[in-house]
Amino acid sequence: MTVTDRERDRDREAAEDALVSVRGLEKYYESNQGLVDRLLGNVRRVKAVDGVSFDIPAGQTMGLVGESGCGKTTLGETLLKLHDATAGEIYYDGRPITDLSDGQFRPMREQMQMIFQDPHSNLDSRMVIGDIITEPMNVLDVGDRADREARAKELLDQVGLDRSYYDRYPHEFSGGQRQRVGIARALSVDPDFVVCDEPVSALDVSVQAQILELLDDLQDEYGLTYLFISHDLSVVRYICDRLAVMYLGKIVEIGESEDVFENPQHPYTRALLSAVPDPDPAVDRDRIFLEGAPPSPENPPEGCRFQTRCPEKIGPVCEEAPPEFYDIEDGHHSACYLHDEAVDESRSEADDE
Amino acid sequence: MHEMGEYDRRACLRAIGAAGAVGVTGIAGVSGNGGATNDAARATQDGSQLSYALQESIVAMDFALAYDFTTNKVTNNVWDTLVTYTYDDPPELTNWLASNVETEGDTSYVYELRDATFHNGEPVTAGDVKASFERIRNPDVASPLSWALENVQEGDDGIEVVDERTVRFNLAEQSAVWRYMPGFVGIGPASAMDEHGVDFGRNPGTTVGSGPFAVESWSQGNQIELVRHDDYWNDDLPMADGITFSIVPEGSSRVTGLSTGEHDVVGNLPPQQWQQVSNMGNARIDRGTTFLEYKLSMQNQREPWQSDKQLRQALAYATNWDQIIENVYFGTAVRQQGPLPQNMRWHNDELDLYGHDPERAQELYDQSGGIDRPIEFIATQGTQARVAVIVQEQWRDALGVEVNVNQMPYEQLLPRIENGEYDIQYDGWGSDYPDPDGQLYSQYNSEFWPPNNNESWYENGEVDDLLEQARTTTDEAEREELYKRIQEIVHDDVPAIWGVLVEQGFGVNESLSFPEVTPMWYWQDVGARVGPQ
Amino acid sequence: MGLARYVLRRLLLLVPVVIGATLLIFLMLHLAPGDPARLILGQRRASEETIRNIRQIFHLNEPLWKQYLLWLWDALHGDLGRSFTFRRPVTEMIVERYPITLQLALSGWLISMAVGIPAGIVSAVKQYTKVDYVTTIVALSGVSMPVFWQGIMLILLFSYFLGWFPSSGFAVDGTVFDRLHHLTLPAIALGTSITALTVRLTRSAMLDVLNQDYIRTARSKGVSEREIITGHALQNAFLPILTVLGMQLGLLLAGSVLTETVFGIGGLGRLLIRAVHKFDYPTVQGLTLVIVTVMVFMNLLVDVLYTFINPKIRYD
Amino acid sequence: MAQQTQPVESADTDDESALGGVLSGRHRRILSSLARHRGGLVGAATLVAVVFVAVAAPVIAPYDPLEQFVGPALAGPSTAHLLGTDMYGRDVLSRIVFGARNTLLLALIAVGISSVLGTIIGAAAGFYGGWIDEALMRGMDVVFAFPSLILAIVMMATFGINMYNAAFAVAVVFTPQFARVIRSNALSLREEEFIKAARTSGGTRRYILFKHVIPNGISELIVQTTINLASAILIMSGLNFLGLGIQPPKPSWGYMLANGRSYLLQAPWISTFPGVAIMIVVLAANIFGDGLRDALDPRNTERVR
Repeated sequence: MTVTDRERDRDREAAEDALVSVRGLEKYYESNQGLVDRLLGNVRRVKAVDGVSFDIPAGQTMGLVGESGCGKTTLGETLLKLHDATAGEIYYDGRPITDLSDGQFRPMREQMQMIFQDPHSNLDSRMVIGDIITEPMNVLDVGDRADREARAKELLDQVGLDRSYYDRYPHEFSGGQRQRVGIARALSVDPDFVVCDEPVSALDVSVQAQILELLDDLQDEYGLTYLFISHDLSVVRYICDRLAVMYLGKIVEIGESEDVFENPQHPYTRALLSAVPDPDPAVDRDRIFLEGAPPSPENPPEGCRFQTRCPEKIGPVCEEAPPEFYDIEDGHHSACYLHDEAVDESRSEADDE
Repeated sequence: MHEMGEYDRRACLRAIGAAGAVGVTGIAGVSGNGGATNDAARATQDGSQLSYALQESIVAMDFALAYDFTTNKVTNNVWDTLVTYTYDDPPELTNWLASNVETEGDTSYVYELRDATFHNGEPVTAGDVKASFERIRNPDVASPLSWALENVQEGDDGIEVVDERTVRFNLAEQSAVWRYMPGFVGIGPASAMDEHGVDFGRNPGTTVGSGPFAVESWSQGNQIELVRHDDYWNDDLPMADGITFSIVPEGSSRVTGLSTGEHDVVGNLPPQQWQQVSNMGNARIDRGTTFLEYKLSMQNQREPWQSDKQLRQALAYATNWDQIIENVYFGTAVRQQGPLPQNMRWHNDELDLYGHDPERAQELYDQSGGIDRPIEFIATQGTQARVAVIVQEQWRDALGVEVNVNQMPYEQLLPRIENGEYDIQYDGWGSDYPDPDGQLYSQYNSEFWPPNNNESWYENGEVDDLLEQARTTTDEAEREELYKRIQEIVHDDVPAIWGVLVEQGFGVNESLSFPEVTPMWYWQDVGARVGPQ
Repeated sequence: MGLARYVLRRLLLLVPVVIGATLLIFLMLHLAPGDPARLILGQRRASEETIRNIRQIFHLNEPLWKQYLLWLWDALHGDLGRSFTFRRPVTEMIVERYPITLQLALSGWLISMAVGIPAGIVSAVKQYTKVDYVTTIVALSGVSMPVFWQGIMLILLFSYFLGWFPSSGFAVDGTVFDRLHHLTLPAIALGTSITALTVRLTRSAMLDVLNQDYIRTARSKGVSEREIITGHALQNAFLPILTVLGMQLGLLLAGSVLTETVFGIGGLGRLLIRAVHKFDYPTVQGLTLVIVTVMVFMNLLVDVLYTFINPKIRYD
Repeated sequence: MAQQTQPVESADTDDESALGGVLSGRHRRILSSLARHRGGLVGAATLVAVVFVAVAAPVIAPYDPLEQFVGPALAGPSTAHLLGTDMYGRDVLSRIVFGARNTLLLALIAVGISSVLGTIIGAAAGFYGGWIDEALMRGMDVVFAFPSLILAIVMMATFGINMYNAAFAVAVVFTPQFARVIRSNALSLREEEFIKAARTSGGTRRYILFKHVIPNGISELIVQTTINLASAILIMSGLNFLGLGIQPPKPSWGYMLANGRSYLLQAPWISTFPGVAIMIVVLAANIFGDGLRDALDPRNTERVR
């Protein structure tokens, strides 16, 4: 059995276990697709998601962190087929969904929903709360009119809003309240999997905690599986079972949440973690500062994507080819040549000299 | 013409001398000349440059393309014709560039040229005459006047150069009307026509003629400047040193220009403004009745018109032309007496005219099959539409007949007429020569249905035969009888309701003499005969 | 994308627009009822032969697509065909007349700028005062009058009653003074119809600048109001004023058609109207090609100038 | 680095609750600032008055607008005929009053068609993007490349001269303007999260287009409509002037103006008063449009007149 065969078997196994599985997912954008631009060669490719694989077991929460612009929102939206994947495969409950047409995928939307980031744009200001919450049920034709209204009011209760808000307009509510409406909308069709795209990043810290708690409660109650996207590690730690760290369209480190937090392996993860204010001010940690801005995803660096800013860059090896994942411990992987024994040895030899 | 006008470049330059004075002098000139009450005598000062306002730009400075009331105003001054018309009413055919015209047998006409020169100094020869007529026949030129030469034998022998000063036209068949045809064809030099080919007279700078004026400059759409032809054979003409034609589409602007002295002569005045001009004090209207007749043409190949003479007659009696003359023409038209204009020879005075008689109309209408649908009246905006609106009301009042006025531009009216898709329309026709043939042949001959000019789609075999006879015989007495008979039949058939003969009026500065406005005014060199009184 | 590449891209984008526009006009004209050959000859009788010749001369017996391609091919070589009515090359007539329309449009535009920019500045500086209010209303009244009606009223007042200006015409080869004298009324009529736009854009551009922090700082430092307006604000208001030019071009061209008709000026506009009325296809096609090309190129020029002056704008 | 979160948790409910919850916050804001915009109000009031005149024309007009010789022809203003009579002795005032109907109706038809066409084209282009956008907007560019009056002139000559074709020509000419406004609006909406939410809810493109994209472009549409209403009246009067007008005897201001031109020197009232009427309506629509535009501009919410 070759390595690839073994990997493929392992992938399939994992994919069968997991509710959501992603294999080698790529999403490229092309700008300026007009005829003239093609003639002039003005078409630009942005590699927003570039070969990402992971699994989310049912009932768990997978965190996805990274700086803004690293492709995490695109990844989340691609999972829900808001974008067509360029390459790779997405499995839902063992079933490949990448190539499904919009029509074929439509029934699955009852199981896969999304909660959005911006409380000011996530609700159509021209619709009343009730219409907003019942929209997925209306569109997907779930239940009759009375059922939908009853369900929406029940959800209002559950997300901590008054039932009387049903007939009111979004502008009458605060950001936190709107976010609750967004949650109610996502849950209205009783999904199993919800992508939470920075659901609290635009909220006050005090409100953030309430919403996170709500999400947690709802997960318990409905047995939900979350993909929780955030740029804020402190938020993620609270809610996630597993964690993936993303940089410029690629996952650089993935593992159990605790493992990643306690034992970060990738230099980028370490840098991110060092920036999180520690709840215990007595612990003195060395903060790692990253220089410069992330390179443009249009024109990512050769080799390891992080090499241009990496404080622990080894040398030319980092510029040659993108590093593979290296197993750190069970289920904890990091994509960095630091973990390659051969490279590491040659480096220590060099150090010794 | 102006003592010192902003419109006379040379005079202005002469007057101001120094360039630095342009602003001041100019302004002084303006305030001196401007105003509705300025001195009317200004135009006569040195008898030099006439200012003449046209309604629209001319088509070309080419006699072969000159076939409209505007273009001919200009080209008639630039090209002489072999024969022309006297300034009498009725006008008589008279020799012009030709000093003598003889007939040889039934079908040959020989023209002898007088001693005349072109603007470029070359003498006018028989070869030039042949070249000019051949230009009208040239398919590449596609002249709208080509019909005038239809009866000339085809090929090189049709027009023969007999000698330097003599040219012979050989006709295909005997004709009573050929003699008028040379009145439409200007004579230009063969050399210039050879040099410029199709573009002769179409671009500024390609024009050479034999008329009283030569073209000095021509900016299409704006201005045409003509200067006296010093070697002109007729010593009495032209009366002015030059004419500047400007194009002024707005009727009220033309009147304004006349009142301020900007223009000396103004053509195509809307009738409603004639009174205005007469009241201005510094100008007058010189007017005359033309052959230009207007009538309500019914589509006689359509029902119910085709088979219901009483209906057509009823509508004729229901129409009150006096009201139309008063309210549309403001008294600048006269009632036409039957199918032939009464100012043309051999008019039949014995016909019982269809006057305004609502009772008779009702009587006839009751006898007729009537009409159970609205009548479609197609009309262009302006005079036609105004007439249509009045007729609509008259017929509704008199007979309860409904008329739908369908207004459209000329270029959409044209295909409707060609296809006979209308019930009624108001069309005009003016003969190109002072002979009943010019009026009747094209309008009541069934071979001349649209796109030709029988716009009432009239068909009567007897009339067809009589028209042909009258055209091909040269016996005057016989022709008179034939035309009177034709008028009788057509009048009784009433394919159209004959309306008015319009008057042509020119606004003329009080200080100027202006020739008699005759029914042939559009083929005459009106500009050359304008001058100080 | 660099500036050169941006310009190249925009130029290439213009090609389908210009071709589309000519195709649109071509189809519209040729689908209209009526036989062009008859329209050329007018209503008078014409022999069958003459009609055949006319068809031949103007390619009217070719299939429609071939007529279009022939026309397009010739147009690429600068030959816009021959006018039906005037029987002259259309290119020649356009070359002859465009200076007239250009002078009219330019003087109208200058009047609008000369009146509109100061008015806009005053309006902005005196924001929400009576002055601002009255300026806006007056400017809007100008744009609300049909331009031809205004022309008629000007003729009535200044030519007929006062006799200050000629009622119509254009002194084609007159002196500068002659031409100005003839152009004054038409230019006022045309200029008034676009001044409101100038005022509005100048005003809002000035307001944007006047509300910037550095202007407030300058004010608080005691820099005089006059210096603020001339020194800072006006310079920065230049960009929006440039954009007006692009927006006004179409209005100027359309306004010229009406103005030339009222004042009897033989420019391109009146040529177009006459050609439309006489169904002179080659002239209408040629003129629209020229007008559309001028429009798109002027807009491109304005955009390029805009990006050139203001490097903050991205090229896409 | 993780960026600092901006606390934005604050209720943005408006103070003015008088308008109730029927209108969304944005529209309420627009209305209330419009209510404080004096010019906009005057414009709106004038328009309402003109609409009233048009509707109540039979009651207001002293004479039948079509009846000839209710007075002497070409008579100047008098107590019997406040604005004089025309060449057929018809009462000019009555014709102006009835003319409001045709003038407004035609302008509304023109702007109505163009706003519907433009909205659908613009929304589809902006929302679908890709080749649909490319094709639609290049088509709009073609139409937009013509000065509007000039395209309308050629269209009138082609399709025949009657008042409905005039309205249609103007509609076609205006469509690109609407399409552009709506497209840019749709483009920005495409990235709005509530649109994404509708998509994750399984909403088809068409559902989203009609349920979310178009309704959210309504305010921009209204401003554009008001301003184009003014232009439509002007363009149609221009067409009338150029002889590409309306059929008689139905009065419209543009036609009256153009028709009275030949009598300008002896009966200036025939042309002058319809011109004044056009100017008043167009001015009112322009001022109202300006007011709306100001009201829509978020920068102006605090400093309305």
